[in-house]
Amino acid sequence: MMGQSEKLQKIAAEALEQGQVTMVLGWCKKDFWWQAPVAFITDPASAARLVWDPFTVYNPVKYLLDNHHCHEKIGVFVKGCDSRAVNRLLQDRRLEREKVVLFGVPCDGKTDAAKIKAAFPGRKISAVSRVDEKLLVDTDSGTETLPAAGYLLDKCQTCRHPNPVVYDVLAWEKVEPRPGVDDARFVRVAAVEQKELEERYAYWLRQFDRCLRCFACRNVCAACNCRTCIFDQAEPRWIGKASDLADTLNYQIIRAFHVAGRCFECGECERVCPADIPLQELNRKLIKDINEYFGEYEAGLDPNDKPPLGTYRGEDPAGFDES
Amino acid sequence: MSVKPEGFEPLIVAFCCNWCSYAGADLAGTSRMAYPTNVRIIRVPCSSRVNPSFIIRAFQRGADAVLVAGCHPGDCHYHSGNFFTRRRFTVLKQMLEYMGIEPERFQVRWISGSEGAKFASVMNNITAEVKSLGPNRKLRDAR
Amino acid sequence: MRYSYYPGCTLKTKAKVFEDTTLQTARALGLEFAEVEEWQCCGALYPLNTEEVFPLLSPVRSLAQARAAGCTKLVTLCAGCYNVFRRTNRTMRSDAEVRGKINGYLEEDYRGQVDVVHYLEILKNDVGFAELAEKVSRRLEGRKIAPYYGCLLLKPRNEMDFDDVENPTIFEDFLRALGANVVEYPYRTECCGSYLSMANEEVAATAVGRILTSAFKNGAEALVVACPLCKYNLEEYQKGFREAAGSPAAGIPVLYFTELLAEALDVREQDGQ
Amino acid sequence: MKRIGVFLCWCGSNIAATVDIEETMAAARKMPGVVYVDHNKYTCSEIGQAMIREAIAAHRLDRVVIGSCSPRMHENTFRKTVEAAGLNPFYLEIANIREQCSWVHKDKLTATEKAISLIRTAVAKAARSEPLFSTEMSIERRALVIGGGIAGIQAALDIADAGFEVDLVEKEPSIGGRMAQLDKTFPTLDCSACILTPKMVDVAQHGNINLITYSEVEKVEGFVGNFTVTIRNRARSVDMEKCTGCGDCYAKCPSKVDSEFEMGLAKRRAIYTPFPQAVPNKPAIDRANCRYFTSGKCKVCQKVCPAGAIDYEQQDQLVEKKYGAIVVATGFDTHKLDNYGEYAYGKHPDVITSLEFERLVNASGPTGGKILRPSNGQPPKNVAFIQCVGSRDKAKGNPYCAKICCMYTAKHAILLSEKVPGANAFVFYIDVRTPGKDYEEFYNRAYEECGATYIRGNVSKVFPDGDKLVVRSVDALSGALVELVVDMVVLATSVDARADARELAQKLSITTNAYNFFNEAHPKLRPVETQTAGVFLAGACQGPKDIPDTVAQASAAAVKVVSLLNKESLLSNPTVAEVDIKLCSGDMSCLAVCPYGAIAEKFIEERHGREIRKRRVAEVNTALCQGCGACTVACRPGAINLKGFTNEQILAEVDAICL
Amino acid sequence: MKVTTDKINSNLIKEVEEVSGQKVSACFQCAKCTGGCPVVWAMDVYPHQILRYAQLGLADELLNSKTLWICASCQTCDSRCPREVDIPKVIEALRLVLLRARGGNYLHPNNLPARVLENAPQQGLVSAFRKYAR
Repeated sequence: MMGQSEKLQKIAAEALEQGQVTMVLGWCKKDFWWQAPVAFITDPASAARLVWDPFTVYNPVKYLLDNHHCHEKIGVFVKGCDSRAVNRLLQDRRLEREKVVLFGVPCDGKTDAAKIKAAFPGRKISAVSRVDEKLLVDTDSGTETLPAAGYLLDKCQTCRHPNPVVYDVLAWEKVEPRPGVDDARFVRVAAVEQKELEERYAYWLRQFDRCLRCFACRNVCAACNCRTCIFDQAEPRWIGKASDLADTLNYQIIRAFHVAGRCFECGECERVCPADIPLQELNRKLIKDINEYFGEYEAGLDPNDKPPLGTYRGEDPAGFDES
Repeated sequence: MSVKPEGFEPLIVAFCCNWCSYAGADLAGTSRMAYPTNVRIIRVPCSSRVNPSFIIRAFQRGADAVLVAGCHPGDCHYHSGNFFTRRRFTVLKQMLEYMGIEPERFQVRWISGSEGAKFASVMNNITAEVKSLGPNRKLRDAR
Repeated sequence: MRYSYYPGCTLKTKAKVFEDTTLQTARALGLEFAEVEEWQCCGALYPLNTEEVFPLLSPVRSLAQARAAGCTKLVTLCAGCYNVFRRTNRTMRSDAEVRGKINGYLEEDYRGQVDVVHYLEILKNDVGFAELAEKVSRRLEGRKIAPYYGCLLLKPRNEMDFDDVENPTIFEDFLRALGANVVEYPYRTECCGSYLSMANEEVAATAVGRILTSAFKNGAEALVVACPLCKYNLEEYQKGFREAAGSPAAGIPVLYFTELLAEALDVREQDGQ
Repeated sequence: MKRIGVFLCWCGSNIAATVDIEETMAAARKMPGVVYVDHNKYTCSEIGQAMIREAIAAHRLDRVVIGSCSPRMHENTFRKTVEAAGLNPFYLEIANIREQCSWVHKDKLTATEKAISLIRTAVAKAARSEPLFSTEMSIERRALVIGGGIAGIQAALDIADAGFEVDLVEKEPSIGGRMAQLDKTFPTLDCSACILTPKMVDVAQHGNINLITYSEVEKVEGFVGNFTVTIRNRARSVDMEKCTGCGDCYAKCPSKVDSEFEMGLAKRRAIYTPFPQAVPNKPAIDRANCRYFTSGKCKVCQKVCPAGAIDYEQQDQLVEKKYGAIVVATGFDTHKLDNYGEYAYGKHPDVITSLEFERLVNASGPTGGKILRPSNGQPPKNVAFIQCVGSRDKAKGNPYCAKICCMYTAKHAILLSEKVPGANAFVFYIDVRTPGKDYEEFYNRAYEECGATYIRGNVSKVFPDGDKLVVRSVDALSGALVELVVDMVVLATSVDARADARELAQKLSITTNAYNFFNEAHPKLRPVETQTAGVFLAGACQGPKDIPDTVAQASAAAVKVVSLLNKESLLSNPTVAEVDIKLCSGDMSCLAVCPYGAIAEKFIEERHGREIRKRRVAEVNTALCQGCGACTVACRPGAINLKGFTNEQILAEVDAICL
Repeated sequence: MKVTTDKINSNLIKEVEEVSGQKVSACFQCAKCTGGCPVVWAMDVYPHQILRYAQLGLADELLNSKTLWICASCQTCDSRCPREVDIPKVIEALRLVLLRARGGNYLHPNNLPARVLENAPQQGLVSAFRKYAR
């Protein structure tokens, strides 16, 4: 039986050979066992570099913004979350569907390297592979087995769409969402909501005080796809340049507002944050409120629908005193 | 809790749409309906012109409260502007509360051109509410 | 095709003939009806208030069993069971709160994955009335039969989605497939009095009288039903009705649709065989 | 650095009594960019305005701030003042220190403090103001009227009488619309045809009206004063030039189909005019039902036509025309009764709709004006009229009131008593609504003089019983159950928007309400305008209404059109949105929130090394933009800005207030 | 029968709306429910009157009404109601309020005729006891 990596390699090689695409974006292995960076494959022979392993978490879709001009057609491997990024870009008219061939990869959740490392303190790990619901960890003192479910990235534990929502080819059979993901979706938001007002402000101050304004959250986000971000402009200057906490709050509030109704919950912002700021708690709060006030809406499922802040109903309720 | 200095006079920034709420403010004037001096109005064509960034900026620069006022839903001079206002600021308001900003600090109200009395009473209320909260330190520049 | 089959209490007792003819005809049509293993009474009525949730436990248990057995459809015969199951299933699909409560109690994860269908719907959609007509060996030629729908198959309008509430046609189409002459009469969807026959017999008797008179005036020689309670009422008060009015409308036989089907397919086994 | 002049108005004592002018002036002098400060008792007076003009010249001022009454009062006055001094009128900012300061505050100290703040804010905004210009646009002095019912006919006649050319587009072979189907009209009972057909003839004969029947609007481009409309002239298969309207063709045509005009109560031929008084009185071939077009054989009409006017080869033609204004008058559809099985419509021939009844009463209708039961051709003795069928029903029909049914049902009851002596009318109603001149009296007449029995109860079910109909209801007033045996049931069917209304709205960039009726620009103050300038509404396409209201609205729309076409040229609003294409990502979020269809996408070409790339950006049509600014907030990168209320200006105002 | 401010302002509507999940105040008294009710002739308070009484807070009249025990929940009325009020649910709510407040059951097995007990289908017996007893 063909391994999962081999399946991806075959799909990519065939698409390149047949001239269906001139480049394929997928994942490859480089220096570290815990990383599977995005690979740009342009000839069938290099397709063998492609892998599917516990760490193929990166979203290759945003790279299309830089590359779609140079190629007739690009093939992209997309997990559930990545496919919703495609819909995000399609809805934002930053991508044309005809210019991409989507190789859907049903995903059973990616592994959190930090959790693995923590499980083997002091031991050197050389490789981690996944067999069904088991992780095989090669360490300097032998191979260990871990249950995959216990070592998932946080973001994958609440993933409602592990299967690509849009694709041309499917690499293998679809998987079932993890049980309980629906209930888990807003648990953290509810926990913050439970706090007292002052406690909440203190909480967020604590979080954002760590913010370096490195903009990694923005740069990784497929919903943040403006050609020039409003925060990078000199005139008018929307936020101050110095690292004032008030400017940081301004940035974070407006960032969250700009993805309101558009965030498709991939959780990349939170994952890449070097300061571990729980940005999903903010993004999902907005999703929760939009659902409650304006009706259930899930971004990134249909590029032809209207984002909730770009439409209205006359009978909408208001979150303020309308008397 | 912030410390309330003696005789604290809050600064309130109000964004009023030209056709309804600004006209309502003018009517309060022509009807000589007194209200406190704490409010400063910025005239915008429509409440849908108000960018959340303006609101955060006002807090950053030292506003103790921000009000956005527009036509009642269905009466927008531009037909649908305030429907977008309603959605945008429903989201923003919940988010600010979630981040620990007192709900009184950011308010959205519908005030028509004929509601001079309502304009005055909204001003009275918001001033009183913010006075009792004390000066705003949240979201504010360190300088 | 394989269906989960929920018989319900009445089909196992007073309406044995309903079950017998159902299973006989299903077999003849190549339909596999696998009885839900540990079914309980469906409760007979769907709760009509916001406070009662636990009456749904029993139907959900059966539905979850059907799903576990790998069936995508659960078939019921009795209109009462059908009504309860259909509405329960709809609630389990659309109401997250109730779903959470029920699943929590049952330790299940049922979300309405199984479709609840009535045998008539299987005949219409899965077998096909045109195909059914071809399989009929003893056409009911010349038999003047009036379909009686009652309420539970059709209503509430937006929950049952069985047929047009005011002008349903599935029974008529079914009878035509069997070769019968369909009697049209306006009272075919008027209530027979339902459970009032337990406590307010005169009310039920009057309701029944109207239905029978209307059917008789339009030439009915028999009534066909899908509900044991309708059948009971229509038969029980026919007698009193006859005494009271001396109407010739009395003496109209009331049959389950499966009895006619068994006859037309010529698979009716006699009792004890 | 800008050279800003600040002028404070006393407004007599209105301002000066509460605001310390001296102190305010002193503060203003210290504001950044302010080079000159002055004051005046009444700035709006000629003396006051002259002072400003002189100061601009003397001190080379390039921005002006006036602290005075509300800009809603004198902004235009002072703009002209500034313009007269050679500055762009939008270099003016007004600080509202009267309505929003001196008149609402009593304490001089704090009021002065606030006035200073308001001046500072206005100075900050003025310092960032840019010159703005209106553009002048020519006007195409022709109007398009869509729909040839009474609304379209009235609008076309009024516009044409004012001296402008009008194209009247009607999708049927004849104009006339719904009103042509009616018999009498309430509350006067004058004959519908008698008052309508002369107007139809006027339309045909009017030198300024160009009648385009059997045609539909395909595409609308452009903006107020300059619309380009593509009209599809459907192939009529009859040469309009040659046809004399003799009628030989439809007398001989062998294929009969249900007549739409007669609501299916009579037949028409495949080649037909909808009704005898049709305008133009020239037939069209309904190709779907024509024997020649369906089977390739027949050609009877061609053989009998003495004028040689039959042309089977005709094709649909697309014609592009230019207009300055458009009136939409597309009327209504009657509600489909699929959800009302309880009334046995379609199950029993004697259950009919109100419009069918209208044809039965009509002297030119299928029964020659005799009210006869469709089942047996006998006059009915007892007739039940059921109101609100499909109206006021949020479960199965329209939640709104169709407005006309109460009155036409009263009319039907009266007509029944006149045409069938001794017949009884039973009207089942929920509420009887008769606001309108002489309407209540008309309704009174139905039950007082004409014997109609009004029963307050919605009919729940109609049971066919032999050749009779049993109507079951309750009289809610007495609490008595009602079971009537009648000969005929007339359903007061609700009024729906046209099935294709949404499609037409999209073409015109106008909006509809939840039930697809076109939206007026303001529910009270702009009832015939739409939010797209130059597009006006008349009649039931805007909402259910009766003939008097329809005609009033049509004339109102015509006045709006005429006053528009009378203008020399149009000046565009200068405070419009503007796209910075450097920043624009082309995601068109702005377009989604624009109520005027003023934003379109366009592709620009950019050089990247050797390669030329196309890029999508938004573009504002300044003729359509009304300057609300909703787009500026929808635009995340801030690429779309609103002139006169720019991001820079508003942020500066915020900063100045919070100083 | 008399309407008073106290009655109109009583908690009855609220309680009925809560238990039934139906908006009693949505009813505009078209009476289509009553017109089509197959057992209306046996009722003392008609379906549209049930809603009106509830709107006006006429608790005694409602709770003493025979109608509560006559309604067969056939749902003909709500399938035609233009205001989307599920009237059987309102009646059911009243029945529950009554059974709860006053205790006692409307129907007891001992009161059923032997003929009925013997012949009636289980479906009928179960339904009746679900409706008429706690």
